[in-house]
Amino acid sequence: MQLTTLMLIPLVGAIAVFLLPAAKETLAKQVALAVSIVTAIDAIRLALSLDNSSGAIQFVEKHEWIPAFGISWSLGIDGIAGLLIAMATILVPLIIVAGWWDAENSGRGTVKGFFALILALEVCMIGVFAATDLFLFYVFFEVMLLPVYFLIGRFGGAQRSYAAMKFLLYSLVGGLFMLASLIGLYVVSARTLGQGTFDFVTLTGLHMDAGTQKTLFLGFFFAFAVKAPMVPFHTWLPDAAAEATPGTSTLLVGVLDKVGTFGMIRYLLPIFPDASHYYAPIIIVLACISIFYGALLAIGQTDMMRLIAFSSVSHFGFIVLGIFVFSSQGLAGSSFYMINHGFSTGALFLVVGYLASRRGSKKISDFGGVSKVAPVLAGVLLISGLSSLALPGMSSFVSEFLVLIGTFSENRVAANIATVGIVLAAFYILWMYQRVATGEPSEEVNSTVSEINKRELVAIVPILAAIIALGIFPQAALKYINPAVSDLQKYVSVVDPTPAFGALTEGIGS
Amino acid sequence: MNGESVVFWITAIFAVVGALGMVLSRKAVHSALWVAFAMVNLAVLYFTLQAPFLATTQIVVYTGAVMMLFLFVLMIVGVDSSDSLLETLKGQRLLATLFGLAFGALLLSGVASTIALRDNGLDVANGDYGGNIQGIAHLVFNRYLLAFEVTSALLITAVIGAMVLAHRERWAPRKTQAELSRERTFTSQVTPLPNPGVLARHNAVDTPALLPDGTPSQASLPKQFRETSHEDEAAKEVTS
Amino acid sequence: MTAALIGLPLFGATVLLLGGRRTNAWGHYFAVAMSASSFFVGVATFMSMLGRSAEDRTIETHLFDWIAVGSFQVPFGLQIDQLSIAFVLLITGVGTLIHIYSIGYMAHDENRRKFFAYLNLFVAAMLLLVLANNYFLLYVGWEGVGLASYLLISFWQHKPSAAVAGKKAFVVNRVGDVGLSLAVMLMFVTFGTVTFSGVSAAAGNGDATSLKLIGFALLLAACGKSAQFPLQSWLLDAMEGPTPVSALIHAATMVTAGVYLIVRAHAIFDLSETARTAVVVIGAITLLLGAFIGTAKDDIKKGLAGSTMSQIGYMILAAGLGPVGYVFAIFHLLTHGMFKAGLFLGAGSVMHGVNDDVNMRHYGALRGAMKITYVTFGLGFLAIIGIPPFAGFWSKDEIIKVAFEQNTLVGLCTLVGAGVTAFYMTRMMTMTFFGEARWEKDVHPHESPSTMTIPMIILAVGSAFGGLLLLFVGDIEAWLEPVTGFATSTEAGGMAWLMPTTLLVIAAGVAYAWNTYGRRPVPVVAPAEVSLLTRAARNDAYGDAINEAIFMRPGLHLTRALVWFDTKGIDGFIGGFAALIGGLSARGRKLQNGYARSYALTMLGGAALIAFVLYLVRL
Amino acid sequence: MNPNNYLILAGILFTIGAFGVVVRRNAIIVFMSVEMMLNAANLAFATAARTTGTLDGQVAAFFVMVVAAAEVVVGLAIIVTIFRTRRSASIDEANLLKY
Repeated sequence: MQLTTLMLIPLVGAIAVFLLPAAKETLAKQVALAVSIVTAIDAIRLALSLDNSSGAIQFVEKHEWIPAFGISWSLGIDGIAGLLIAMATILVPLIIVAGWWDAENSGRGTVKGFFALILALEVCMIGVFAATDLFLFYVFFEVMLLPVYFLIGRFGGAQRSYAAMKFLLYSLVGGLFMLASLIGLYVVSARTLGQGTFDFVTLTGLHMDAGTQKTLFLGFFFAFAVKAPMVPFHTWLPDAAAEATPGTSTLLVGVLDKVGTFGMIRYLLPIFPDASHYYAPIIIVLACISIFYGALLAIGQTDMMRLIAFSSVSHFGFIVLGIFVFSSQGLAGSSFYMINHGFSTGALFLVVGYLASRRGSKKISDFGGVSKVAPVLAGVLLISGLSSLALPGMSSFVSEFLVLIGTFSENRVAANIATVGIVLAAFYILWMYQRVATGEPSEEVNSTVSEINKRELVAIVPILAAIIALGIFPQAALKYINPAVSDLQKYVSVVDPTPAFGALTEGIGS
Repeated sequence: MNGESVVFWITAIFAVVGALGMVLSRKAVHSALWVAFAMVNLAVLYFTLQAPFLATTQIVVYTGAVMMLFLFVLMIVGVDSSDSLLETLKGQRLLATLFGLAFGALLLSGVASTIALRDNGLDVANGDYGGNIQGIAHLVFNRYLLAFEVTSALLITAVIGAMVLAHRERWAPRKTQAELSRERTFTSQVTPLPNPGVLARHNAVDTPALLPDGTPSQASLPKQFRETSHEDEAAKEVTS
Repeated sequence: MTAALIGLPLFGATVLLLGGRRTNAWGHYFAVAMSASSFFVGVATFMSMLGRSAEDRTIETHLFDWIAVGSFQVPFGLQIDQLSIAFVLLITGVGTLIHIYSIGYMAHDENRRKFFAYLNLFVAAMLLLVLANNYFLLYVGWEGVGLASYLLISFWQHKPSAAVAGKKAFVVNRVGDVGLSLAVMLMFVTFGTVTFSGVSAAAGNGDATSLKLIGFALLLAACGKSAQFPLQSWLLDAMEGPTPVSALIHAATMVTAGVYLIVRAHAIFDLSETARTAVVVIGAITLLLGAFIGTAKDDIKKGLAGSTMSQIGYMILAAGLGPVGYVFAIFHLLTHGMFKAGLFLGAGSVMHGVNDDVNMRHYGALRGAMKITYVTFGLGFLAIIGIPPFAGFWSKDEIIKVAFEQNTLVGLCTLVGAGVTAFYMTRMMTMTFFGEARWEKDVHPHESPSTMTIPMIILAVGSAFGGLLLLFVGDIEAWLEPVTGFATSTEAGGMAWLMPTTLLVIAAGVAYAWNTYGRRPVPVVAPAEVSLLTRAARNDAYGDAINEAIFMRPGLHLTRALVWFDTKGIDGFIGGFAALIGGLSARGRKLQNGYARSYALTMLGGAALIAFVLYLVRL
Repeated sequence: MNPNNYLILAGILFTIGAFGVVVRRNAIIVFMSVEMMLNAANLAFATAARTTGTLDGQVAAFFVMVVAAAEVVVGLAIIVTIFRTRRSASIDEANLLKY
């Protein structure tokens, strides 16, 4: 019941906040913050109490929901899901603090509505990572769209309805394909096992012929690729991220999009091992294209939010690449990358949000010389940026390199291509920093951009601390990921290649 | 060629002629008569199909009741512009012909291409309970009892529905004769309105009376037919 | 012990950066203290190392398991051996001196605290680079120094040129980092380990192709960090940073990391002739290119930067010569660290005295006004051009000798380089300290404060006697031998003609420069009518122009095209699809014309269609 | 006598009825066409009864008649109502059911 309880906390919180009188805005914020903090603590407690010697799904609970179709309310987490939940729940209180005035500033909608939606989104985020029933996963996958739709469409910027609609349509189309595959999977399971099921663990043992696998795989993959987002299904992301409030963008890119890559790692590999192998070369090519395309597009952006969104497209390329090379480093790197990317992109979105809220613009050209008027703010921007470009010492470096090295041992060409991507990352981040923070501040920047305040600092410092701490002690997270990864490798029947000319007798290397 | 065949071919041709007549007649009244004709022929066919009850009902209900109802309504509604055979929707008639022919052809080829149906005849079935009517009664009051009972609800509903629809609510108290005469006196027309059809070519209710100078008088028409009927005349001229 | 070396400056940086304005008052002293204590720890380590036999001098420290995924096991481990300690002493020693120098140099900068924090950060990162016991941890230091270099080059962020230069340095370095990444990946795939000891032990098992590829990748990394051809362009721009930064990072320490890397990975290069040849070629090209650029620069710092490139070219070349050269590469690295730092500090002192003017054409006859600077700079000058018995003579002469032994062509390159070095350094010396005064009226040249001169004096002493000390007292060849291996030249006595020839070439260079710049007045404005060669040298041999033409401009066009493609192509396709559906719907809506007969017609059509399908199916 | 002939006749009548529905504008004639289609169906039912030798087809036809009677009552009432407000029995006049 632990996971259900974890979901109930924000759910009750969301309802409570929603039922508050509209006038009590401060109370709504405080309640939301308190609830999210409690959730985060509980989630961290759960993640830490995971047994890291086993890759099995833990904290399993199962209640019948629609027995006629073998659908159940079944939850459970392994190391990867546990860490993702922890990451998501840590981000929520921080974005609540960072977006303390976002609802008022948007000038639309009620304050309590904003915070209730965030908490509702948190429920869905936990649910989507914790579900071990594919149908339940699908339900959360789709329900999750609604809070985001309203968060963007109601509290977003000038183009909000366009962005919200685009986001919704893309996701729904993707989800539709997944639903089709899901039903197909159910039918196949009914034919094979005699009784249809959506249970993840049962489905992993399902023996499907290659043709069926390939077909069903595509439906799931399309949904996840839209969600993740991979080129060419990415165009909704820049719009959505640029129009949403920074907090929403953080959750959207930092957590929601992870559902795509999480879905690949959790469902595609174990359920469709043959198809995964079959499609891996194509997906690797797509991932490499994403890495490059996202990075080049990021260089060409004039809007900071869009720039970050495109950088994320590039990063998601790395994550997908790591998943589909199937090596332990690649898989662990990708899993770890999901967490790090949540933090680093979150930090970037928040700090850019701080800048935008001061200057009233997200255009890079409207800035310049920020480091002179607000050195700490500029410093925070730089650290967030460095984390995004995977500077060693930051957690994203560890994950990025793990992906690269995992790729290299399986596919040298892809690794070489992806490695060049890190140069582009340095370029777009530092170029943005150069144009935003350096130089002489203009009149407008001088008058509008003030130093970062305490509240904003409180929201962003924990993220940066987590980035650096995980960069120095990545093993703290990797030890939970490793067992899950070795289980995954069993599903896809892959063994890491042994070094070509290792000096194993030396016993060196640990 | 046995007797049944003879009857069939004659009545079948008549029925088709009746149906075509219905579709092609300009006037609704003619159509109604054509329909009645076709239905009578169908009733004959029912006899040949060993369905005397249906045949009787056909004549009583359809040709008797339903078609009379049609005629009554026609009398209320009168002759109308919609009687015109001028097509107003673009492509409607062409497509209708096309689809109709296609549909008919497919239907007929479907029927024709089936192997000849076995003619079991109804002698046995009719004989089971001592006759066609008894047989039907047996079915209606046993197997189809529920459906039959539900029909009663349908009929009641239909009756009430028709009453509600046809009923006109009186919003103001009925005017007294004094009020009416006062009204008449204080408006321009003191004398009774002219009757329709006076001095005109025919005396239908929608034909305006001609005034002494030969112009048609709209005032002679019932309210429903004013103005529009004038255009109808023009439309008719165009059609013919 | 080893961890404290890194920890102290890192702690300093953390305190100063997090402490904020509160630490403004004492921050710079704190930073100096941290750097100095690190130096003392280094000295203590060195002493204890001296007390042990050559085989036992390596100390490995395993701090914790850093990354362990599958067979990829990377410890957070440090290793201090003879090679590392040499670097540690250079980094912390020169680093501390430059910290002290900066107290005076940056006295009037409002962000002095930040400057010292970055310097400390740099020292920590550089120490991590040389103390790591595996290539992956080395990578952390490698990029760490890149970050510090970025922060310090663009320290005066309000100057757009500085900001651009910092970014350029970082990005170009990243290109080199790609090489290091690939090298680490190749090592892991080939040998299954990335520790120094593991790779060295397994190198013998590797096949030629893998070794060659690893060698190339390492060379690419070295090219990035050490500003070697073709990644040299960032170093000249890096002179936008404050002069102490140029002295410490872009002359004495960070840029030599490439040499360290190659020497550290000698096990790979020993076994791959091809990779070594590539290293030599790159070294030779850069050595000549840097010297060539140095001849035409009027900016004193850029002149020195060209010289740095050239000198590192020497080191890389020496490292590429294999076991006979490693020791001399490191030897030259150490002496160069001293005299080049001294030269840069001298240049900084000169700039300090003439209102931060960097153009040598505005100097002249400064020897009277700035005596200490003159003398210390002069000692550095003598050291770099290779006049015996100053430091540069010993190290450079050895390299030239070894080069001639290996290959006459390479030897000739080094010899020509020595001559050109003599030329441009003499040019710099004369333009700055001799001739007639060419400075503006409002400039009043004066000597720098003692915080600046003392480090200069110490470094000048090092430039003068460092070579002697290292070679004869320290016996560097024997000291480094356990780490790098050392092969004495086969024909030791056969090169007796070489030293006099070298000296002759150097003298020729000095004489030509003196003839051109010492005896004739130097125009205040650089003459425009110059040969193509001079123009090329002034433009950094068109390195930037080439980068611009090959990468930047096509890259920007590509980016712009892609942005267009994304909005108009992909999004346009999706948007067009949506518009198409919308348009069709609008058309389709018209079918709902309200006429019941029309609907009936549709039904009839539908019925016909169904009948048709049924008909087909039945057939 | 081949029962197929009856079915063919029913088909012809049905098609004529459908054609009438589509091409005639007078609501009453449209109604008559509908009746014609119902009758065609009834004929088919009666034929089916004879070919199968059971009376169920006739019962079905009987129910059709009942329903048709009810339908006619309501339908004509509607026509009358529409006529009152629009002064026309043309079904083209009642074209509010559109985009």
